[in-house]
Amino acid sequence: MKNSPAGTKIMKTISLLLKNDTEMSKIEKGKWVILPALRLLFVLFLIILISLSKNAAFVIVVFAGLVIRLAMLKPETIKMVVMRLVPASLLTAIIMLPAVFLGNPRSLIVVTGKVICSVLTLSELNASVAWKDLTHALQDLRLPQIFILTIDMTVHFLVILGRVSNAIVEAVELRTCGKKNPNWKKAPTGGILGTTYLISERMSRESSEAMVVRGFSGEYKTLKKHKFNWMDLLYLFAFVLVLLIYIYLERAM
Amino acid sequence: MHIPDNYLSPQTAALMTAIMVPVWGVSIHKVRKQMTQESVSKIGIGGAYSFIGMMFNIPIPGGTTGHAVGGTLIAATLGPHAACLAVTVALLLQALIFGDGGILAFGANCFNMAFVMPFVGYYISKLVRKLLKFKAGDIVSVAIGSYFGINAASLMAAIEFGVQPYLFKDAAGQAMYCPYGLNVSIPAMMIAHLTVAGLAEVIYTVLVYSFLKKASNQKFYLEKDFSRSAKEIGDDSVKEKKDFSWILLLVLMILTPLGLLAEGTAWGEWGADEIAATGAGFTPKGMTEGINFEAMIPDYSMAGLPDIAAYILSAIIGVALTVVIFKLISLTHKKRVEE
Amino acid sequence: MARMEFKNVSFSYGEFPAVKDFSYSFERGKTYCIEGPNGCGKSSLFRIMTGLSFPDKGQFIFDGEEITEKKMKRREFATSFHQKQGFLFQNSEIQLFTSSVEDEILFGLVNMGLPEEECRERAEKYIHMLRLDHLRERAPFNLSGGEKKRVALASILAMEPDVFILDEPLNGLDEDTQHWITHHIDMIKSPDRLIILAAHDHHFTDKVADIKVRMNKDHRLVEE
Amino acid sequence: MARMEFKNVSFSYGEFPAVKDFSYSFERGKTYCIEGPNGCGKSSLFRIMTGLSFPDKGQFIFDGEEITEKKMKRREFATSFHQKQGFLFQNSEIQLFTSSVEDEILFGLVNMGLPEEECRERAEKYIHMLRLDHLRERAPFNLSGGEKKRVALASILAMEPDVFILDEPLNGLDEDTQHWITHHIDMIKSPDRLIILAAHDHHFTDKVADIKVRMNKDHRLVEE
Ligand SMILES: Nc1ncnc2c1ncn2[C@@H]1O[C@H](COP(=O)(O)OP(=O)(O)OP(=O)(O)O)[C@@H](O)[C@H]1O
Ligand SMILES: Nc1ncnc2c1ncn2[C@@H]1O[C@H](COP(=O)(O)OP(=O)(O)OP(=O)(O)O)[C@@H](O)[C@H]1O
Ligand SMILES: [Mg+2]
Ligand SMILES: [Mg+2]
Repeated sequence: MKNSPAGTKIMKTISLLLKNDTEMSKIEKGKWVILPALRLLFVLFLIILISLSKNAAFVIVVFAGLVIRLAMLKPETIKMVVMRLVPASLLTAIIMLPAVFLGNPRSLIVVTGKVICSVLTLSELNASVAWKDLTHALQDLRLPQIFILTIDMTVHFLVILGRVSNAIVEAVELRTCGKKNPNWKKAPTGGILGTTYLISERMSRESSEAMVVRGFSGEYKTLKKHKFNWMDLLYLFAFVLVLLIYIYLERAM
Repeated sequence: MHIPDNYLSPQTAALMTAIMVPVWGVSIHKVRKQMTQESVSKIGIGGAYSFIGMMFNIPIPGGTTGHAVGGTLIAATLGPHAACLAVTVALLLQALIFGDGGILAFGANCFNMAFVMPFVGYYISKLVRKLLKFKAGDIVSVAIGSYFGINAASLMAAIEFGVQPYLFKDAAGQAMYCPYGLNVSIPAMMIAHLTVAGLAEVIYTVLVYSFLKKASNQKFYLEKDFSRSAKEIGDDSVKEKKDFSWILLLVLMILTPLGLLAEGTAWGEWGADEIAATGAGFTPKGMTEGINFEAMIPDYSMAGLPDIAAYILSAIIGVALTVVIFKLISLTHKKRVEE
Repeated sequence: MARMEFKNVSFSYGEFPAVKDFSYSFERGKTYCIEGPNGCGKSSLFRIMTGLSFPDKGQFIFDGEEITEKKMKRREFATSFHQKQGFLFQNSEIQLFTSSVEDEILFGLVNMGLPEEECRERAEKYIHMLRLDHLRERAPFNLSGGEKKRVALASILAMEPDVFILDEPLNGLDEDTQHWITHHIDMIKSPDRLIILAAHDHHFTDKVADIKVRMNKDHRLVEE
Repeated sequence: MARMEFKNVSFSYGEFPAVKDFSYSFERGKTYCIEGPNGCGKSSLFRIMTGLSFPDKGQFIFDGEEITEKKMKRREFATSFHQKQGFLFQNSEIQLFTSSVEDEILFGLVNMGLPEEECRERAEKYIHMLRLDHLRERAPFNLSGGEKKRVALASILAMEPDVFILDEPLNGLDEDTQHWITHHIDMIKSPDRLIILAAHDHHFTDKVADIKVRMNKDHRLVEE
């Protein structure tokens, strides 16, 4: 089968992408304890404002804030954020390219800028808040349990999928002996991909069983009840500030 | 000292870029060999200081402006090769995002400010440091080094400008690119830099250098031959104190709008619309027909924002991007430790 | 009254049988070891004991009450059932799902509804006992095989339930930890507690087991 | 010439060290056991031996040639390197990727470029030796823990390479299979073959090892 080395390549790429996602859970340990729900709301709020704004200046203001935050993260985290940013912004730029030829080059920059800001906001949140804190945040926002559980399980599955596909790529590599044209008749790439999926599916099922066995009743309980502190207040202040900037700039247009 | 596009002929620009390629190569190689992953990510802070320094425009009698570059400063703290990379990145961002310095002229700008300046500045500092063995000798040495560094760089820029009208003329005998010959460009550039801009560079360098000496936990490159533990350049294993090198950066960022006080444009940095009024009397052909790259935030200003805000924002974006870029670069530099 | 009773239990995965016609009573206060060749059905039996699978035929009775799929669908029933047990999976890798070792151990305790103070104390105690202090902040899935096993063990043992079901607890542990476990199991034995283990190492089972239960490769109980 | 040589090798996962300043020569014709507490770095050492990870510092030399990330990117180089080795992962669960036990064992053989006849013969032989006959058509990921381990072992042993690297080969196997392995390792010893094992069970290592290599919890080699 000629196409099979390409098959392993695809699998390898996928597993690398997911591996990065797995490592996302190696969260930046922030000294800043801010109520996760507040952060989540802030992100949503920012994204809405960004998409509403008709003004390049606002996007640039937000961008400045986001890059400075980005610059404070660890190199590894920055890499992950950038890895998400690049394809998203390239794609947008390509889609917006006709605008340039229609004589509206500014809109290419503005729209791409908006996409960059939105992706940056989300991935920075992702990189600085542990997933489990986000589940708590969703809970604080009174979302239905079943909804939270579903999201949580999906993410968990992806994490496991990443881990499993990595391990399997390694195992395959060792035993194909890296052969130029490995004989895939016995185990076509499709078969390996399928098996990877099945193993991950099974592992994620088993790990949710493990949660149940340890008395998990479907409701996330937590010890650390977040006490509202001055950092939260500062954060609220940022809310207001962003809103004011937005109003000022939109009015100025 | 940022040469805009169309002031130099494409041939000159290409030549300068060709010279820079091996310089960059050697710098990257040296940095990889000498530095740990963490100190590579610190080059970003150096680049950020350079970026900010270049935003403080200072009025120079005669209607032009000048600014510090900080090439020697970074060379003294992190080594000339690291400085070369740091200034290169700062210049790249300025060219791409803020339209400061041309795209084609990028190689020439790098030659002046990322190569000549840090290397001349560094080796002169080192020479002086050998003579001044007392404790604060390093500060005096970087002061002297940085003065020579910036002037060497501006001399280079002046020569690049000045040779244009001799080499490139259109059919009518008018200069295609920079209209001023060496007899004008050298005095114009050098008077500015021997006086005010040179002084600015010295003050900026000494200020930041002595701050960093207190606030950062790194051993400075310049000092590596002068202290007992010469091996520890960029070695952070001795972490007695926290690194506060970013604090001054923050302060400077907020102060950048002071750079707006200087009216006028630096010599040789005029836009095509300004040049005729400078006394040339005409707009050279190469400028009207040359490339016209539209930067994202041209001239550090944005429609709908007050100049001060736009200036601070530009500083923030420039600084943050420089830091981000070097943090990313540090990743490719896998945990190698000097043998 | 027997703590756990199996009455002619059969179980299979589709066409593949795993447990055949198994009848046995596990009593309080005793420690049982289940032995048998690979694939004889030990882990499958454990799945039934913990209410993760249900007999195809026959009955599984816990504290006098038959455990059925329907009952387990009732959340309160399931939760109170699970809280009485601590189950160590054979592949403990899968059992770890939080993002730090400390959280992993706290998870079960918090779900039991213990007061915060006590949760922390117990977690501390078991972290120390299983020598996990230096791993406290680490992500469990980034640990070595044996370290994972130790985290899984700590998170089960810390719950201190009345019924322990441990599927190959020694697997992958270093010798010190193996000794510690052997010793610890002896320590936690009590007249109220039922401990059931699966293991292949007869040195270990000789030491800890009060009663050995053997299954054969035909998935049946071997009568002694 | 030493088969495998480590020169001051250090390796870490980001900020977490796994192997520190390890120097050792593994010679042809010998069987080595690597021992040490959980997390001392055995599996990480194996990852370096098999070219899955690369030293941060120091050199790993195989058959006189340093193995580097750059070289391993060259396909032909990687091929010939991997072909000389058989590696059993500690967690063999994730080592299995085909959809039947038979395919799993054939996979490596076919890729070595053996003639079909011989592939089938060898697969048959090892299926029989590891008592997998009744599982031949089953999907590996639906087997019991020990059965999976047996399949993984069979698929590695069948390749009969010159270098065996087995990470905790006995884990989860029943006693019969454990004895079989102990015996089999003795059988395959030859003046050309290098066998390296990690194991926690000293009864086993006493029996099979020619030389024991100890690491301590500080991730360093213990000099005897
Ligand atoms: N993926 C990983 N990410 C981060 N750290 C890891 C990872 N894998 C292992 N480690 C760490 O590296 C060290 C060595 O791990 P390794 O798996 O080599 O140990 P080991 O000797 O095989 O232990 P065991 O006997 O438990 O299998 C441990 O401290 C472990 O926590
Ligand atoms: N998910 C599954 N799907 C299909 N068959 C399975 C599955 N899990 C186990 N089996 C089969 O059920 C039987 C019993 O498996 P089980 O895991 O209970 O064995 P075990 O006694 O725990 O063995 P080991 O000592 O290897 O852990 C085996 O024949 C196995 O092949
Ligand atoms: Mg089992
Ligand atoms: Mg291991």
